[in-house]
Amino acid sequence: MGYIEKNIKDIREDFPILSRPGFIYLDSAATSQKPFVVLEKMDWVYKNLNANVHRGIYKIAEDITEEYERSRKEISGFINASESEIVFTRNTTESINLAAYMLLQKLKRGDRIVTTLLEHHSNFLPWKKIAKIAGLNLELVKVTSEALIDEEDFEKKIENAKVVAFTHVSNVAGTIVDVKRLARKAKERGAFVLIDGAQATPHMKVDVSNLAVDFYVFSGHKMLGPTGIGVLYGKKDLLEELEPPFTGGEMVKEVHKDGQSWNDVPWKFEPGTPNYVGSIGLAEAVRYIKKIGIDQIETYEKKLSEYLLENVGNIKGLRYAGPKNNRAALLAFEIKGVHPHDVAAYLDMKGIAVRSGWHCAQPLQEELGFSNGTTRASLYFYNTFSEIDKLRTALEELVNIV
Amino acid sequence: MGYIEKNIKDIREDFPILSRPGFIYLDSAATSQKPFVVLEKMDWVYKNLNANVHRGIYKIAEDITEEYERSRKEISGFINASESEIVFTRNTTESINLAAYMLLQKLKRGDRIVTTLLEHHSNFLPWKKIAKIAGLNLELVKVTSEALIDEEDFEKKIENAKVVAFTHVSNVAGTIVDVKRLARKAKERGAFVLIDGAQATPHMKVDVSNLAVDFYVFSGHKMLGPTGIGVLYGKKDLLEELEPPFTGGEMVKEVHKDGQSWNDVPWKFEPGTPNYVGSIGLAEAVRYIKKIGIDQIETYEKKLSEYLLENVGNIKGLRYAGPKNNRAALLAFEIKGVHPHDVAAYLDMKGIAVRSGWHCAQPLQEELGFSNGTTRASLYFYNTFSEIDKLRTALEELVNIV
Amino acid sequence: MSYFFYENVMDHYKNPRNKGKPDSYDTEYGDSNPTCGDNVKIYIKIEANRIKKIGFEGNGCALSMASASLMTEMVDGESLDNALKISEKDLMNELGIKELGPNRIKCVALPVKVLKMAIISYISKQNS
Amino acid sequence: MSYFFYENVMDHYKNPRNKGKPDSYDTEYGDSNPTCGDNVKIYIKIEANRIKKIGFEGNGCALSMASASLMTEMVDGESLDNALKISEKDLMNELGIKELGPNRIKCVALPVKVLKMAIISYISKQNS
Ligand SMILES: Cc1ncc(COP(=O)(O)O)c(C=O)c1O
Ligand SMILES: Cc1ncc(COP(=O)(O)O)c(C=O)c1O
Repeated sequence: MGYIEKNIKDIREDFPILSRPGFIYLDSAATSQKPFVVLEKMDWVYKNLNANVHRGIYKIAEDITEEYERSRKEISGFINASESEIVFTRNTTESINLAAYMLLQKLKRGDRIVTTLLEHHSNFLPWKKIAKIAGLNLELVKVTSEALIDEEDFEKKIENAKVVAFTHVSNVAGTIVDVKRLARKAKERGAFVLIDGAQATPHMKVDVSNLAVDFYVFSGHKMLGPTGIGVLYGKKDLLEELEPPFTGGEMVKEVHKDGQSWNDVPWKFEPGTPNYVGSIGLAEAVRYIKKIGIDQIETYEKKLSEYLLENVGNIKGLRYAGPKNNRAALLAFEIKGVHPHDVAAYLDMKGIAVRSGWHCAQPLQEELGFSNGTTRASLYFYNTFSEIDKLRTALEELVNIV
Repeated sequence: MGYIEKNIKDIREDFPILSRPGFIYLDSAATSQKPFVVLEKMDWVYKNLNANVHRGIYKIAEDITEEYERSRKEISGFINASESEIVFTRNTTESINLAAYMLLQKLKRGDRIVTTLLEHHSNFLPWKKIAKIAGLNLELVKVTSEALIDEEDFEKKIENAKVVAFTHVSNVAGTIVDVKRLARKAKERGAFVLIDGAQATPHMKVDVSNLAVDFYVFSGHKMLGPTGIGVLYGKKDLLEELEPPFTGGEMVKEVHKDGQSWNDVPWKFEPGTPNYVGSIGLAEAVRYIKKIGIDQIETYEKKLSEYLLENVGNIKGLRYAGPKNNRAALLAFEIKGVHPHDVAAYLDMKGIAVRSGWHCAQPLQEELGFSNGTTRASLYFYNTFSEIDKLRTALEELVNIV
Repeated sequence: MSYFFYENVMDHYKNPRNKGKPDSYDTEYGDSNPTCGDNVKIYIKIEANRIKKIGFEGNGCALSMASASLMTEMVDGESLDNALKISEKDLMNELGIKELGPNRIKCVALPVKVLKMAIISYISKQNS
Repeated sequence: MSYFFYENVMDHYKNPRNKGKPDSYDTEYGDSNPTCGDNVKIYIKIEANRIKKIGFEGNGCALSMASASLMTEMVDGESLDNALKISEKDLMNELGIKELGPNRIKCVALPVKVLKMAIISYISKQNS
């Protein structure tokens, strides 16, 4: 038995909402719950240390600045980047948009951007947007019926591509992409590579120094952190070279009527008062994850994932999206004859919180033949095997009713 | 005696940090302190209602969505807008950048944008940026030696301008601009008008329905709200017409491989998981302000402002920026022979928190002849006359030392 | 109790009335619900400012489909003025649902919205 | 106690050493501190890999100006290798300051950074 299995009761007690009787939260791919330590940290900062960062000379302004930059350090360490490579954003979506606008200066009419059919809307629409702005061509790599990236098609499409963007883990199919290998291929073709890590960083060790990527993006709220904080990791040289699409206070050294000099990276990309309390909260979340151990989380969730597939994946009339193994601990499925929303509504009645619909990945679901979307149960390390049992029981009841 | 004077002791007790012995916070123009109710509300939401908004069918997902949209309603009511006109952003700076990129589709090479020398960098650099992108001409309206907008120059420059952007209240000079009159003039010339309300909404009644503006922007953190939440008010018709610069999940109705339809306003402009807890926190801040009464705040701060000018503005060797009357409750100044940072460092030693430097308005300060920047004391309704006395005493001591 | 078992809902869901596109119609309107992707399209044949025939197409959860089906039944034969007065609340009453969360209420609101848009676009075409 | 009254700081601030641009120099470098707008520019004349003459220009708070002044005194005549070893800590020790917040420490760090960049740019020009 691993660390989490042994301590699951204590771990669950760290999360206020999980103690609610009869409540089973299976929607962590949408957003995670938050441990007390994260909430307490933010509350403490507001009560004791609140001042605007960066420009104050008085005591609490200095302390909050230090705490803010320490949070950047904590988060950079978590993915093995350097502090100057961590740009704070609102969420994954903003990170991708920002990277796309930053890359515009490197792209010219007719250049090719490649993403895949596996993507969340947030890793598709921004590329489409800049393609339209600058007259670029956007192509989508196909996926197999198991929602794996079609590698033959990938090889073909990345040839001469200027930007290649894909997800680390699919939020619908649970596919875990071999980012190390595929990013290397794209990089070898000379493309800028962006990886959407929204569903990866909460669940597995990510080491950007070991990946051939220019950008790696993720959201704080999916990994025990507060809302309103996301990360854009960018390679230092590239960040230094690229122009900031958004400008304003805090990101400049000097401003005159007819000239200015940008601040150093990463601040150059953070105009205006940052969500410093959000960053500090996310750093606390990272510390909590490190205390549990990201390897422990990965191991435990692997078991959860297998158990989920074995016990829910085989319910009569149920069809799920994605591969048969090596998947994230989530299952998006449809049940014959019942609309996905009705499945979710039924489960809600049983106290089980799941999500239903397109999960912001409509093209993928349409491709896989889920024409009404799916219902999705997604787990985190605070979930248990017995919660999966309860999900199964409820679904079987439902199947018997309809 | 007004409501605030009568209840100042109780009011101060609502703010955790203000009870610290010997601590005087005079940096509210940078960021305000937060009352308990705002912190408690956010904590409560995380502990009891945390789920991703908009797409969940289960109970807490519905509740949080309702709470989130109620927060939009609260905030829209505060400035007398309609809910669909309130776009949540990170801060004022992001609001302005977003508006600038949104307006790009309406502008063509050679068009004129007008802003003023009174502006915070955040209402100058984004316009400069889009001017560069699209080959537009950016012009700055002059200011008088008292840091009032030079109306003659204003009239001249807004002629044929396509965009006119200016501040409601200056964060350095304390100038309160007659937005109603000037916006009307710009609007009559057919320009799109944006007002930077970062220093206005915390302190005075703003009624956008009564102003000839297309956009009005402000930050939550300066008005008792949390970090990471800002507002872009935009006229509904215009929001409906303009394209979203940033795209992704949550802001679309349908997405297919080769087409999509945007969501309705305002959601069209809010890609990705929003900072919903931040919005809810800001709504709680607005409720608190309404409880005190924004008119009460305005009246009380007027007295503070006059007292500040009379007691600090006349210290020997001190020169301040801005007008002699009708000013916001802040004072940016230099003291002969002492660098502004050294003034701030000295005051810090005395427990008084003020800011020093450029206050993100370097062109204005250079124009006014403050070649090293200034030290700024800025007040909010939780400050007192006796705190101003202490500031005066400390500054006089300093003047006698050097 | 969830709406899931309301008899009316399941009845209309499993046996929708007025489903399909009529052979001829004077106005049509379709929209979808971003929250869940439910979509509804409505076709109306109008005579003397009365709904002569109404049909719907659509795809969605039991609640939205049942609402659309029930609504077509309720407005069939009505004057346009009366049809414009129908509300989510009326449908919920008829279906026997007391309360719905904000996301679910959109499932009921969608057909109502689509109906109104179809009628309004007809009226404004007449007037111009 | 704030650094404000440290005698050394005020001495160097009021009577800066090596202030001004020398008549001739082999390398120069300037930078500013976005936190406060302090700026420092350093000019160095070099002979046989030793600092023969050093001058600074700048504008800023007492702390940054005193640090720049003191630093030029400390490295004057030193080998480039030795000059590259100077740190914020050394300046703080010499000024008699025990501790500084992160924003204030940048005031001391700025001249150190500028010095190093000036030397490094000289060395890399020599090597190329
Ligand atoms: C007048 C004015 N505009 C804009 C801003 C920028 O606000 P934020 O940093 O919250 O984006 C400020 C805050 O310093 C301000 O005072
Ligand atoms: C794979 C993936 N990418 C991007 C996102 C968008 O994240 P956010 O809404 O935090 O911007 C999500 C979250 O739903 C996701 O699962």
